[in-house]
Amino acid sequence: MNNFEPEIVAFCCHYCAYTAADMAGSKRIFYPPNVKIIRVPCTGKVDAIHILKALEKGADGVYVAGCLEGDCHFKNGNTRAKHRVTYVQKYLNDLGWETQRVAMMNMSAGMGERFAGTAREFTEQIRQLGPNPIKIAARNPKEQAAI
Amino acid sequence: MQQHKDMNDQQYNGKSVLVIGGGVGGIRATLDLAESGRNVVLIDKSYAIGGLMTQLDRTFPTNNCDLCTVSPHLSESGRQQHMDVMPMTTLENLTGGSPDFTATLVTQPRYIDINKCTACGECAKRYPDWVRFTPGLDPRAPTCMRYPQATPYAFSIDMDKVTDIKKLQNICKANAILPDDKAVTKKQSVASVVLSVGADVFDSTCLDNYGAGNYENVVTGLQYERIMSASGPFQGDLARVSDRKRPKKVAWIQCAGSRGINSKRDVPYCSSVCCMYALKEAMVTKERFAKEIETTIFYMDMRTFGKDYENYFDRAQNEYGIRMVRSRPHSLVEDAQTKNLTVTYAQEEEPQCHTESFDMVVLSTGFRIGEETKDLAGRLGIELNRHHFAQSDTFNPVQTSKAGVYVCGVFESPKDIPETMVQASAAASMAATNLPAIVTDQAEKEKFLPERNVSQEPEKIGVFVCDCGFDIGGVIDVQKIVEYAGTNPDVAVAQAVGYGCSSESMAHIEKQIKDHQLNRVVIAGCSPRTHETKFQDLLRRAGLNKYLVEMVNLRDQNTWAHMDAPKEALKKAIKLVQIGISGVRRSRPLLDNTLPMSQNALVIGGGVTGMNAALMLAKQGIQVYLVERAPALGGLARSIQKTIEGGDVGAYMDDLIKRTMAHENIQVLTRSIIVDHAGIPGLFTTGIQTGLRMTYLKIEHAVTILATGALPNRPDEYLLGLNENVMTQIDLDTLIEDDTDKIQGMNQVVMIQCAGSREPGNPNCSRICCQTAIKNALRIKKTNPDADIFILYRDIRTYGFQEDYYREARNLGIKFIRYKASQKPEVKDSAGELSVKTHDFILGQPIEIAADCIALSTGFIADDETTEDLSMMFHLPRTRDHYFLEDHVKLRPVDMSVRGFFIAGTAHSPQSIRESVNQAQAAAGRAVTLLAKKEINLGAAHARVDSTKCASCLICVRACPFDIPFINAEGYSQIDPDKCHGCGTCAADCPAKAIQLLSFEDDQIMAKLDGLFERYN
Amino acid sequence: MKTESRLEKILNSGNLAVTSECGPPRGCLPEKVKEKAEMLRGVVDGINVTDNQTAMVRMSSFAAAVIIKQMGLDPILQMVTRDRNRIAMQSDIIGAYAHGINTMLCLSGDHPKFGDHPMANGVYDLDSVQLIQTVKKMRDEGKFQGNADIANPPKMFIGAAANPFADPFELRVMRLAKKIKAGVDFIQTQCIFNLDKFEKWMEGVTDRGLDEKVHILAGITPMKSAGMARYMKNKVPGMDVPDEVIKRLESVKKENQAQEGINIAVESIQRLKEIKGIHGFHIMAIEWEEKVSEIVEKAGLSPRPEI
Amino acid sequence: MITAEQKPVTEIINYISPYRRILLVGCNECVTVCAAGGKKEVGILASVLHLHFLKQGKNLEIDEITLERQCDPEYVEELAPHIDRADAILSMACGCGVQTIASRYKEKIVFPAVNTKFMGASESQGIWAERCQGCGDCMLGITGGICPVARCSKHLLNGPCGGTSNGQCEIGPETDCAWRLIWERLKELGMEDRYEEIMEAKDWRPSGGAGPRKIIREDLSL
Repeated sequence: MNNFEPEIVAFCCHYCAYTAADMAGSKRIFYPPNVKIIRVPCTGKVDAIHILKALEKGADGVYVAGCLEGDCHFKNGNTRAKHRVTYVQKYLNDLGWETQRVAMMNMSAGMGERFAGTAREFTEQIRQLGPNPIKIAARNPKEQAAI
Repeated sequence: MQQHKDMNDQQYNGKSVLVIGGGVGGIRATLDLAESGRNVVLIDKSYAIGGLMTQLDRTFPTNNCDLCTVSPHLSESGRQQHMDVMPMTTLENLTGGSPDFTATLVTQPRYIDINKCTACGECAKRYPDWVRFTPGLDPRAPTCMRYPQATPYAFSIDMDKVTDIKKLQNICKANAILPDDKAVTKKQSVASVVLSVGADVFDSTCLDNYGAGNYENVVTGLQYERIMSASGPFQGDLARVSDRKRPKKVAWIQCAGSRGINSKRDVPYCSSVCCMYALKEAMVTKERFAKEIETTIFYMDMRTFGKDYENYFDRAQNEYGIRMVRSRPHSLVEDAQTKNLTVTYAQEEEPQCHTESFDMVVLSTGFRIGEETKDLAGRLGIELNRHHFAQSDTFNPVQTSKAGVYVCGVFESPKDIPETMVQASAAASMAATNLPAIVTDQAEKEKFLPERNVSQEPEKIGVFVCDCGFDIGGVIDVQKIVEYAGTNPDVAVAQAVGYGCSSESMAHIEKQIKDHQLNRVVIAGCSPRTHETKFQDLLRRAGLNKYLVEMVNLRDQNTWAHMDAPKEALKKAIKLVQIGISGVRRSRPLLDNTLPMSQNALVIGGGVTGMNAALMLAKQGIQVYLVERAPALGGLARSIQKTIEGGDVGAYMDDLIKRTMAHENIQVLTRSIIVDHAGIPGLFTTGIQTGLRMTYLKIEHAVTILATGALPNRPDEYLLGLNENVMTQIDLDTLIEDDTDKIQGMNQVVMIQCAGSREPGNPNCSRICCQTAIKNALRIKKTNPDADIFILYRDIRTYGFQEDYYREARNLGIKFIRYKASQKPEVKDSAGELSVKTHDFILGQPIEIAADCIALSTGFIADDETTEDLSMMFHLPRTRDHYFLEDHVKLRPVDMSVRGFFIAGTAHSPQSIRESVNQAQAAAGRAVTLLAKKEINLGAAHARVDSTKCASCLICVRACPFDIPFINAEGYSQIDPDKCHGCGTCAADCPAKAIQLLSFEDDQIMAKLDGLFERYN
Repeated sequence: MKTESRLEKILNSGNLAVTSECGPPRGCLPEKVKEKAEMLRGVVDGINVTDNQTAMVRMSSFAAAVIIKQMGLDPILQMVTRDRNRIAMQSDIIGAYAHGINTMLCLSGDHPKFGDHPMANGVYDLDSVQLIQTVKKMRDEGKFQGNADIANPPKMFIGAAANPFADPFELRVMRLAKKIKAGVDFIQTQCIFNLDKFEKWMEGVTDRGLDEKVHILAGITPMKSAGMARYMKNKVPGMDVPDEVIKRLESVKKENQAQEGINIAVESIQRLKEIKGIHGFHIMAIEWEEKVSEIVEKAGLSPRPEI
Repeated sequence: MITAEQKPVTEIINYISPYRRILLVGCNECVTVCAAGGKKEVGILASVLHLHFLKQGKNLEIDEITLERQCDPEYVEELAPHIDRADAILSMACGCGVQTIASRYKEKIVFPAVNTKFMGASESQGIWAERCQGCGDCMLGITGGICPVARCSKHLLNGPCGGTSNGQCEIGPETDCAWRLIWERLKELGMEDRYEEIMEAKDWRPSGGAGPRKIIREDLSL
């Protein structure tokens, strides 16, 4: 599985993480292009189903990025999101998947560096884990036959 | 309507309000005016607006960079059409009179075409010294200043420095460089002028006794801000200039260049802000760098007189352990090796001098009026006071000596950001009275085609890809993206559009939509955060619902961030575009639900503040209900005779009351109380019981101004109420007016400051007591020059120009004796003979003063009952000491957290009549900006409940951070769109999936995922 | 005399009664029962036979009681409502009485959670109070709980437990009153280590004159070690072991702790003898039956009166 | 309300792995309110199952349907059009729902996806606690509104037993002693004396002792 380029979805809240991503850009702080952002008003909007569907559709990793803890523009959306991420990790664990494929991140609007940093680290982490097992299965018809 | 509009046009075609100075004050005034439907021209001599605040690291009392809160969202169409921001522009002259001035404006050449410049920053990167650029802010800047190109990152070419303009032109892919740019002169017809030019922070080098300028580790407060600022010289690391090492001991020296007698280098007035900013810098130093850093502040009087500032001061001392030394060091000496600084100082408690060494010394320098400003004043023909600040009316601080010309901010008198904000809104409000609002809603409707109903049409998508010059096109091949987009069957048009946000491209896209009857649009360019509204307007103009556009962030989140990897950037771009296309398929037309807004206002409180607010609103055609619980208007000011400047309060009040009663738009309801309240911002209904019979009446109003005032404090101490010769300053004030003989009979008068203030129960400073005491002392001296007057004080807080009167009092031999809170004076009454015992620090022993009269400076105490009742009725927050708590203490000082509520006067915090008038005007002005919208836009991104799916499980009711959902009479969850904040938490939590957050519905998010992963699905 | 119970006779004679207990084995050897019971011969007036105590499966108290009865001793049949419904319990009562077992103790029993079958379902068809009622009804009215007549009803001397130390404390006297109301004849209390608290409880009891209506046997347990004391304090529900007791045991060498425990027991008995309403002692020397005689000796409770 | 919680996903997987087309049925009543088997949970479970089987390279087909109420035949009827294409039915309703489906679609195997727990009340968001055992002979009127049958771990009608410590049940400090609560309530109501009234042995017939229970309302039955 060399030259594997992870496909990563980042659900970013409008007020902090998404803005931080813009910041990173305007300050020309480079980070891996693997990360694709989907904008939400608040991470409180991101539910387990969104994260699961991303994996189901083929994401190698998914993370939710919201405001710093205690700084949520909507009071506590980011803590709600954190709990949902843990909830999904529990499922992944039961299914024997690596729980590190999903994560919760926090950053303020100003933290372009932090956005780039987390994007870099998470991408590296997923690179280590290898591709979404669903994709591997799809590639090896043999395994399919086995079932 | 039509006719009304014409009338408007005749009244003043293209007439504007001219705002001079683009600092926070100028920006606030500009926004208020534009929002209230006035055309406004904002000029600033600098090439970037933002002013002084943009150079501060963090600002008190919130200790963070709140610039994002105030930074103008100039792209919002509603405002944009009323606003013309002209950087690098100065006023040459102003002819004519109010409201028909003609201003001659000169704009210096920028050598950059603002409409083409994309602020890519290439020029500044390649030829830094040719290009002027100050983001000015800390790294939050770009997020803070969400400026579209109307006020760009503000690049400009310094032509004198440029050696080869060709080079510049070559690297500018937008070819925005204009080598032959010329200064432009423009005549502008102006109804009124707002001066917000601020002041200079003066050049401290004249303070040779502090070695300012020679000693490397002696810096001014502002320099210290820059050193701490992340965008500063040391990237936000606190370090000494001499050796880049982090200081272990930092000292602040207050009043550097202020409150001085040395006319060569000092100014006599108090700069009002230095005490607070020194405290702030010391706190931030410990907060952000190291608790261990020793911070010491040398001061004369600690002047924390603002709202809750005394608490701030206490926190600084008790929580942060900042050391306070009451002394004014006369000099500093630098150690040649260590570059450390030795401070020599004496304290009044004990005779001997101390010397102490510091790593770094900060001079708390204040404000000066610069020469440019003096010239400007000359050109405008307005008078300056003896300190060269704008002379303004006693009872109307924003009114200059010239009708139609208003002043705000530091140019009026030294003040901090909150007060500048208040005054800016006040000045804007006054300026607006000379210029009826443009009735725009009609114009708007004419501008937009009726929305096309696309519900039956199959998706017909247009994809427009910006190259944004080098910024996108230079990294990835836009054409490839266009081709890819075209492969989507339902994409009817896919084109590259250069600079999508340029006027030509916008026009082109609009035409494409119409010609091809597109019903969905994808704009692949920069961030929706900055440009979405712009393109939403474009869709409206093209007859499409504005929610049918999806923006793909190809620049900020792709080409800028992946310049190093163009190949991958292209791959990512294609995916992002696909996400956009898949997403836009699912987007539905949404209605910003709106309600007609009432045009009435409710003003609670009939004192100085309430009446001024009422009149400001009434003048602008608003129907005002002025509610006063007392039998007559007037309030506390009724019992005051004179201001410290000598203004006749009585006469002023008579006139004010007369005008209020007489105004056709004001309905005065005395003997009235508020009994119930309901509704939403813009459409409140409030129940009032009024008159002797307590008749109930219900009024409808869009806004509410709280002007309920505070109470004169009457603490139970110093024999007040037990001996007739112990009185409050208010009693004394009347006595001075009415009983000259008694005053002349007085040999010794003692005044005790902070009686009932700055102590438990009423912890904050009452702000007005020092000036009141000095005012009355001076008046006694007038009628009875031989009287000996003693003022016992803790800190004398004669901020701003009041310092003059303090000096005058000292010159007249009025004795000021300091006491400590721990060692308060004692008042004795031995057989009617009054005397005061206190400790004299200079003599170092207790003294006893016989007194014919003891005046207690009792100041204010919050009207707890009233604020409690109203805060419960209106759901408004209060401070710990029971004043109303504004939405943002610094940037929205007269706005309450509940939209439609505004606060002014002593219900906000203790303040003088003059200051109350300011807040009244400000509150009225802010109220008008809301009223001008004529309708209540409730937006579209709110949660909607499908009652057929709802299981009434209460999960949304419990999960909502704002307690909006409730189970209605039918037994289903109901979420009022007008209250919903649109976070979507309920939608995520709903176990029945009965709630969707409009414009972020689940199927839209899923569709975007599909777009990204099509390969696998 | 309501019954043939030796215990009843002793109590009515005004003597201080002494009972002890032996836990049936977790196996089938009758000798195990016999060994323990033998040690108590002539030492006590009745031997409680515990019923799957701490919810651990053991030889049924009914069977063990029969063995003891056959040794010519006086078993007190303990019965918990945890494991059997009212039908099973009543049939056991009849069966036991048929074997001459005439004294029993009605308990609700420790929750299965504590035993070796935590997955077992607790029956709790009746609670201890209702069991008392049932037994009384069988004896005095000759009727089953379901009201059918009994031919030759069993005449059981009815006992119950009381725990003065469980809370709410204020309920503890009332609860005793309730059991008396239900028809209990004698009470064996939880092991007493906190004598002050116990005395407080007894005050409540005597204030209401309850001591006139029921015979109270004070529960005594000798501690084998400081470790055991700590365990009882922390692990055993409703047990109140003051720190002084633990300290006192810790204060002596390991090898002497057992003796110290016995001393404490004896001293407690001495002190409790003085309390109005105490009609005897129930000495629970858990798996330490050999020490009972020593305690009884030292406490001056022997020899046991002949009746 | 009837409370339930989802079965371990591995158990569910074992049930359905032999099948290819699953009809996953949620219920919009109790199990929605206790966040165990509403439309949302149906979606999440479906996605989780997809994750698992796709990983095996097996593309499981799952039809997601959430009925208004699975314990009413009329609602269950709504499954008819979808039933044929399903190899097995996975129900996220309580036992009542599962059985209603089973009795209607005899030819199809039905698996429960949740464990039905108890009749409970929600203490706060996300916390539900047992309050009733449906004993069929409610005595709350004399126990101060706190049920000893459901809330005393020994169902003692004349509690508390000797195991109470610090007001908690002997089975563990996380469980309140029901009789402590009853006593406190009685005191608040000034009915302390009530406590000493003995509650007679309970007649368990209404609680199922007399076999499966039924309620028949002649006036309503057609």
